[in-house]
Amino acid sequence: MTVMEQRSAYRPAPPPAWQPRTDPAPLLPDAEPYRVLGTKKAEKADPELLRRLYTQLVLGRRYNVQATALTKQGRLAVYPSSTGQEACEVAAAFCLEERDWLFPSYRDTLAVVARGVDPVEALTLLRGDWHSGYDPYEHRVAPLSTPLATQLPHAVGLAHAARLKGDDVVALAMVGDGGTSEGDFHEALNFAAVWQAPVVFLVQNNGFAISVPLAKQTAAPSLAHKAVGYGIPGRLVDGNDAAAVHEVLSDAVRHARAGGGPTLVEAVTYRIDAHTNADDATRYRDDAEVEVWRAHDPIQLLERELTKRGLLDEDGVAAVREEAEAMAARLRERMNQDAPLDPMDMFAHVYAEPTPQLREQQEQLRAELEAEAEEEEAR
Amino acid sequence: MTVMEQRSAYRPAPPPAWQPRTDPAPLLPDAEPYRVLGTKKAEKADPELLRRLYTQLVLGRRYNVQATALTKQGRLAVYPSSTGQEACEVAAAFCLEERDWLFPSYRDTLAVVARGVDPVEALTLLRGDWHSGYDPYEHRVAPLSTPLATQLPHAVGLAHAARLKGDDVVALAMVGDGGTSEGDFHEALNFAAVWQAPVVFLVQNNGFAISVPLAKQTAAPSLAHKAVGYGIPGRLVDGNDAAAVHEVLSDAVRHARAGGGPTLVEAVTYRIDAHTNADDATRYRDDAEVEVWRAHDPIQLLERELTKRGLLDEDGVAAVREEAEAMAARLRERMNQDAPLDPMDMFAHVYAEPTPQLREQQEQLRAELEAEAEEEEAR
Amino acid sequence: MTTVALKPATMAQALTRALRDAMAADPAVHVLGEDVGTLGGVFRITDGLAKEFGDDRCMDTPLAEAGILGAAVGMAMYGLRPVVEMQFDAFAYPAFEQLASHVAKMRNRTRGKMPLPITIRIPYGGGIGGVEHHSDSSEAYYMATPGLHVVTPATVADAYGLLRAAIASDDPVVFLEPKRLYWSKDSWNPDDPQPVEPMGRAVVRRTGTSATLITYGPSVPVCLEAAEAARAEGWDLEVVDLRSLVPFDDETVCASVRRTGRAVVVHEAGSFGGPGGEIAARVTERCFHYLEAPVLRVAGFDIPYPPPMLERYHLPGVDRILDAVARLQWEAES
Amino acid sequence: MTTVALKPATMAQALTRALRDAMAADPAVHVLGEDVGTLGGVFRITDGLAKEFGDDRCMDTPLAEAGILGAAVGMAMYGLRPVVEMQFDAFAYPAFEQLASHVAKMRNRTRGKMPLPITIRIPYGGGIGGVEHHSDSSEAYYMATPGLHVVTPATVADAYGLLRAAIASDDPVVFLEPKRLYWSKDSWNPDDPQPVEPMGRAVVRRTGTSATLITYGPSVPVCLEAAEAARAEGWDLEVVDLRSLVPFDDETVCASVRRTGRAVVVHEAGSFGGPGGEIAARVTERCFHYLEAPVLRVAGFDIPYPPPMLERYHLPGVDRILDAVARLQWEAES
Ligand SMILES: Cc1ncc(C[n+]2csc(CCOP(=O)(O)OP(=O)(O)O)c2C)c(N)n1
Ligand SMILES: Cc1ncc(C[n+]2csc(CCOP(=O)(O)OP(=O)(O)O)c2C)c(N)n1
Ligand SMILES: [Mg+2]
Ligand SMILES: [Mg+2]
Repeated sequence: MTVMEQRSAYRPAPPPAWQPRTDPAPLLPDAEPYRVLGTKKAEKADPELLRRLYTQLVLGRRYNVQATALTKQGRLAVYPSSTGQEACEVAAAFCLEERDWLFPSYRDTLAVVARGVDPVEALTLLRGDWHSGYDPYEHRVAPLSTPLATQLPHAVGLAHAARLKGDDVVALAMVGDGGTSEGDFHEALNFAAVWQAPVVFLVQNNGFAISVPLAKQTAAPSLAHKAVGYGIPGRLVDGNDAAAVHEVLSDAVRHARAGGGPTLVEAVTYRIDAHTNADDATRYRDDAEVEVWRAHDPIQLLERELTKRGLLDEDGVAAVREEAEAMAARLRERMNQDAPLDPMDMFAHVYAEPTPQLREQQEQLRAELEAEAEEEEAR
Repeated sequence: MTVMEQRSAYRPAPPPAWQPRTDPAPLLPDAEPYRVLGTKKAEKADPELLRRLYTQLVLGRRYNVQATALTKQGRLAVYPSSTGQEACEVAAAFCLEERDWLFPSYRDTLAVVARGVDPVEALTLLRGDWHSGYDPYEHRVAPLSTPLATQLPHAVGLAHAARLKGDDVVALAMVGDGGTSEGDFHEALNFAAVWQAPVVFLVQNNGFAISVPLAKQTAAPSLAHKAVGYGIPGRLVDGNDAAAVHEVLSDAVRHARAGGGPTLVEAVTYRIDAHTNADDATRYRDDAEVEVWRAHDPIQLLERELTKRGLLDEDGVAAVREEAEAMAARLRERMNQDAPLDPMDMFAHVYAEPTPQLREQQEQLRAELEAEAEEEEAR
Repeated sequence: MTTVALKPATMAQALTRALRDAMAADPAVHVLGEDVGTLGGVFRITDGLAKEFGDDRCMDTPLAEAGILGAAVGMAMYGLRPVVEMQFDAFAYPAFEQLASHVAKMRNRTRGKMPLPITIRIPYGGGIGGVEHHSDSSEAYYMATPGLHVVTPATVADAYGLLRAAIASDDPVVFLEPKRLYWSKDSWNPDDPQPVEPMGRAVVRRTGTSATLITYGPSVPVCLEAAEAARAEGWDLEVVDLRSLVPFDDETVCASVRRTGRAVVVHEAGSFGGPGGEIAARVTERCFHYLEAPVLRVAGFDIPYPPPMLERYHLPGVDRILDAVARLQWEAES
Repeated sequence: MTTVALKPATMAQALTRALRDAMAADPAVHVLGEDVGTLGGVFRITDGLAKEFGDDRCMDTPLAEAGILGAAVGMAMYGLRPVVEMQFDAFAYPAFEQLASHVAKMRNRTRGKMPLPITIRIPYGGGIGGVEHHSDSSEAYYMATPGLHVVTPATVADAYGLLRAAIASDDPVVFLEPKRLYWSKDSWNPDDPQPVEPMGRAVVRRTGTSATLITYGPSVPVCLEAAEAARAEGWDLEVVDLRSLVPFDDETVCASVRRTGRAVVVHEAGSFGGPGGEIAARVTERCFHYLEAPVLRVAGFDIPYPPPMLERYHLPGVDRILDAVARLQWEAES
């Protein structure tokens, strides 16, 4: 049976014999975001996993801080920090197998790095030396997508293609609360559902799309409630609870891999920093609100749990911090080196072979640069 | 308070204090399409309304048949028949007040005519003498929209504008099951929900988008289940039950007018004819399926009810049929006259004032036509 | 040598054959779009493919053009060669964001690591009595988007050959099908059809000495007809069929114009901001001192495509082309 | 007569002022877009409007460009005059379908019964170090879409004047804001700012006799600078600022080219299929016998807009303009 045939060829019976195709009840999210840390469930969580998550959260936070600092030094054109959202970022990378694919949005550098991409290559877009710095095939990470939600259909197509080829590959695609309003979000979820493609959609609801609060973005009970409209399960999770996000995403990945189709996961979190270093968040929100969320910090939540379970002590904390500082120092050092730049790259990759027109333009620029160099020399 | 302020400035409380904004339960559609005819509820239905619906259904069917015949005579470029869907078409027009607006899709000529638009002017697009034949402001009917779902955001904008101006105007927008897959559907419903705009979205689920059956279009329990993802009510109705469609739509219009915001209505129906006269439906569906639906014919359902309640007898049926024949004869006669054509119209309405460039082109064409006419004369 | 058996065939048949051959040759080729499966497409170009290769190779999709093209991007990322059908020209617009921001840019974005071998078939242009949104000539949009190839056949053999070449290309190709030529017949050798390689080469369809008509797609037969009619006026017109708008074959075009010294660009798309401006400008840049007259343009008017009953006034026809040829300042010669 | 009090102001300030004055003058004017309310837009062009006129007059919308423009269509149908902000050039692409199939066509579709007085403000072009999708020059797309006006200011006074005229127009206007000129200052009379009427007129920014630079938007200051630099080479260049791409002011442009006999078109948008082709072609059609050399083009390369660190190699600068001027076949003169 082909994949398309696997879906029963449903047509509505005439209304007198109407039956809904799918039972909507199991598709609806829980009334509350799922949590693990601070609950009984945490006691059963794998200590090794928790420690790994913790380390990566701390590294991630430090990376955010370092990258933001690099914008001030002019070493990055712009940086959208994910401080406060590290649990989502890290879990999104950790829930996947090697062969799986990650489709990050422009804010998800941390997830990209957590998946194994070189931390400097991951910053290429934001440094501005090229549009994307890493080979997407090396770690199976699509380029950071700036146009919001447009990468979601890519994830669906890739997952479907993998399934057609017989590979048990899952794609995880990340999008913000604001991005859920785009038509591409809708089309992607619908395609995924109809094709039963192995995709997990992770919405990081961080409360804002730049300055626009969620209440002006949607009137839905939750973003996870959108799932039922596609006939797929919607899950709501505390996005600052790394163990919970990891569990929910891992379940969704397993479900997808087993042929169960896509899942929509809404992680409720908060953007602690401004939209980017260029943004002034005081124009649209109170510090008091930020403080409330600071008290629900993903690192602290996990640290508390680990400490309580005796899996982490002061030395452990210090060791992780040290590792983070070392990472930041390396990043700083490498980013302080000028990116190698070749203007001829502009023409090299537009097509498999430059068109005659591009060759002409390339020659024009080459001549200009040579003339410039000669002039410099003459001076 | 401004409209935007009226929506409480919701932001998710930190997950420990999470609360869904809206209770999803009342937004979910019933498990079965709502029906009136053939049930106890029919006994309470207004006889006058039922008779008016019946007449219009019969007229509508006859109009479909006549228009399809006109394509064979080359009098129409193309005609997408709504035979089998007349209950939806007519109810969509009848549920509105004079001051309300209708946003039809390309298949909805019947709704346009039922709202009072001249039956010939309603066919301009399909005859091909111009793109739209009626003044949209005369009966508050937007032009038939060919690009699917693109008219839905228009309905939202118009309804919102009316509300901002303090007018209690409702917009009803029509779309097919296929159209619900488009991004514009999603964006329109979301905008309407966030703005609490007085819009009713009527999806005619007629089982197909040209050749593509619903099962390849969506995996949702029903299309009405999409509503909850926007935080608005979804209603499922038997689209061949004119009384039921009229009631559900009228409720939604009332709800919208009272400031309750938008509703998504899915009417379950069936496209009895091919997609258009140019389509060959035998390529993708069995006659047997069509027969099942013929047995659930909207005209018959209503006729049975009216007869049972003694509101219609053989003479009554004959009288309505006669009215329909007279209408068809008038339509035939008027459509057999050539549409008045002026090629200069091509330049007249592109801008408020033709640009100098258009004036030049217009003069060019005028000269060509004059030369042609002279040549003809010379011969 | 075998004798070549030429048979009459329609462009539609050649396109279907090209898809079939491509799918048979390479399991990575997948066709997707609205109604391409069971129905075989509204123009029946994909007729029989789902039956022969299965629903997964020729897929009916949900009705959402951005979703279709976006999914094709993902499929191409995973090594497939998607061939997307957009049902009509204007219905490709909802996919514009995917086209401009991803399809055209992914190779460049990733320094060549992630090429997207996607073919986007778009039936385009007028002349079939379609109602609004069914007759647009939207090539100007695609030409102005670096990263895309833009090709369009005018003959049955080219329809086959260009489509095979497009599908074989490692770059995205916007493949514009002149829908009013779908049922045009000409002689073709279906037993040994050949891809057109390389894409990007124009062809002289008719040699002449007085002036060059530069054209493509649906306007090629019109220009050939005009060239015939022009003989009565004493003009011997050369007709160049561009076939590929991107890349542009300056060499063939300029060689012709340098020979004839005069040129008219002919296309259905609107004049202002249309392909003709680019073509006239680049020919003038390269052949200025060979030109006896400015390069003129015969194009659609700068209006939304007119309704069926008026389209004959809009479409560039033989008379309008000959009027333009007459304005090529012949008096200067004598 | 009162003395005109000229003050320095930025283009951003003039745009904000134009919006404010338009909103104060006509309650039908509504501003909508992403972040235009509380934040005042990412470029702060709508700063203070929500506060002064309320959230219903200056609305933050959900994040969906087709929805924004589509809703604006509906608002215009009901008698409002929506002013839409697209956050960046490339983020207008998701709204392309609404723009091409409805905004541009509704008046024509309804024989003038349903005009759509919508202004679509789009910050466009590069030069501000933006990452991909933040620096596109997409005017070619809009020029090729009949039914739209396309205007773009290059001075502070024009920014005010054109925006007032655009909002007052009963037709849809694509209002392209050269984002790297937002903070450019020049002298302006804020006490009596005037709309530019009629839209559609170019203006000679600098008179000269040797050749004409035809340009618009962000390239106007570059051309003025080039004209200054050209004096050292003995060239006295005229600079025409088009201001309006649609309609196109053939009169002013051709009068200039007829005077100077030579022309270069300068813009940031890509060359192939870009505005320059149209401009060069129409100037050549109209001024052929006045031209000493072909009309040349200095434009962006035909590549996806490059990353911040490379954009200086891409953007047409003074040297590249002077190189083109030098290629205008001056030897023929002597
Ligand atoms: C299609 C598109 N429109 C607009 C933008 C400009 N923009 C960049 S980020 C942003 C807000 C995104 O909000 P959200 O989706 O919630 O993600 P977050 O920034 O919170 O991570 C906007 C409007 C864009 N990048 N893409
Ligand atoms: C944006 C867009 N894409 C494609 C088409 C071509 N098309 C016309 S009708 C149709 C099927 C519509 O199906 P549905 O929405 O269910 O409406 P129905 O025809 O059943 O009334 C398609 C694909 C179109 N009109 N608009
Ligand atoms: Mg957000
Ligand atoms: Mg349908």
